[in-house]
Amino acid sequence: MIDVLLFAQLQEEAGTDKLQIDKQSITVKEIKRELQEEYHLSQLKESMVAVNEAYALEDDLIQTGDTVAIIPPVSGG
Amino acid sequence: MIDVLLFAQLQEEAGTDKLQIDKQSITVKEIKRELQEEYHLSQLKESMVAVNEAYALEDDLIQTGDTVAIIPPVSGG
Amino acid sequence: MVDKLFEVIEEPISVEALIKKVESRNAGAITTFIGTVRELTGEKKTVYLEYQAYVPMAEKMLAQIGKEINDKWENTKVAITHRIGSLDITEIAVVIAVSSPHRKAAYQANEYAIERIKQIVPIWKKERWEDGEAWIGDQLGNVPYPTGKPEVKGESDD
Amino acid sequence: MVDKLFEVIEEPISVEALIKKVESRNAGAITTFIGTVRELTGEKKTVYLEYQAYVPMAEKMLAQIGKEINDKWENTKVAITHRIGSLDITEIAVVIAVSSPHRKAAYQANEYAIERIKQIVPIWKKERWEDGEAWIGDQLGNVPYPTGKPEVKGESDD
Repeated sequence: MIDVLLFAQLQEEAGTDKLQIDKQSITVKEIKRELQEEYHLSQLKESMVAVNEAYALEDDLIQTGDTVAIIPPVSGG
Repeated sequence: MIDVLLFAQLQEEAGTDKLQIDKQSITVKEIKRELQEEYHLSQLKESMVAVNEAYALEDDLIQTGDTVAIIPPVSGG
Repeated sequence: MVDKLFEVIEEPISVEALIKKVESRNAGAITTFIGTVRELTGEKKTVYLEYQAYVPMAEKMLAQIGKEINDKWENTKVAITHRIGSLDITEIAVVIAVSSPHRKAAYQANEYAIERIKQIVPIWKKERWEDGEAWIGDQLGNVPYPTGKPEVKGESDD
Repeated sequence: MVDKLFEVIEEPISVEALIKKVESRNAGAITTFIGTVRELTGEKKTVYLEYQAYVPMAEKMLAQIGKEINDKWENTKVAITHRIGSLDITEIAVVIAVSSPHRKAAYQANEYAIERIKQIVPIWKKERWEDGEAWIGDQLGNVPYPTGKPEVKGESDD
């Protein structure tokens, strides 16, 4: 099981701040596609993905037990 | 009578923070020469002169009643 | 209690407290940047802002920015606090404090920090106007950089 | 009592008070510069500093710097306080606060202010070391400019 945290716009679109994806492993690229197809989230193309609180690259592998966060363009400061 | 205020190094050299020059009028350039000759103050070449709290040019005329200040290189901040 | 140099909090930020965190006998200069909620952006009137963060990762990224600064500018000390939740006009959203033996580094490192915050720290702002609201993202479509040098853009909007 | 935006005082400076003076509904950024007494300059160990000012003229020159900034950067607000008398290591000698709608101007204007202070404001510093003391002047032999643009030098010593 992989926890996926959502923030800002994505959180409002999904109606929740956390999804669970029932996979043993999946790449960053694949998880983005899955979120787009299953939940019709916007902004996935321009979003970064963090795995266990560190930015990940498109081909990085996510494992069960990892915490994933979808990071749309930030606007702090 | 023209009051001349001294600060920092110049004040210590002269042993006072204020001199009086008994003139009706004198230029900035002349007052610097006078202070050098009479009081042997250092730093006069690199000092600015303020008349009534505003920087003056070498040829500006100082009149009796004016307050003059000798401003050696500043080091605030 | 050990002072946290990099934090995301819900309470008002004390500028004095941040200054204290970077004080040093070898500092000749301390710069602070205080980001406040501005009423007007172009013609649009903001009523209030709401900030949300991925808190544990945001604090890690702030600490990373601090480390980048220490590597780039010798003998600097850095503290950054970002506030989240609902903020009114003139309230403080972020404070960056940098101390350095020399003033040039204190200015440069401070400006570097705010540019980096706008690139890599997972914090989002929702603007609430009189006639609506929206989460704000980078309008240029840039994505934040996981590592590497920031692309310092020109005049931005806040 | 009306707050003085530009002053020379003998008491400790409150950074918070200066920030308050420049707050504005249209400010998105406030920068502060805090000049502190540093212990080491090269190999030399400072025990304390003493500042002297030609107070009325110094306050006029600080106000002039504020005006120059308002002319150069739109919608900025500026407050500057310089302390005089005897200051220990880490004590604050000067605080400059600048608010602006945009952060770039807040940084630039603030740095402009400290460069100008070092050129035109009649304030002098005496350094007291373990083995002596001296009034500090500009080692390059430059004289302050009564008007005109500052010559912004590179890294200076404080």
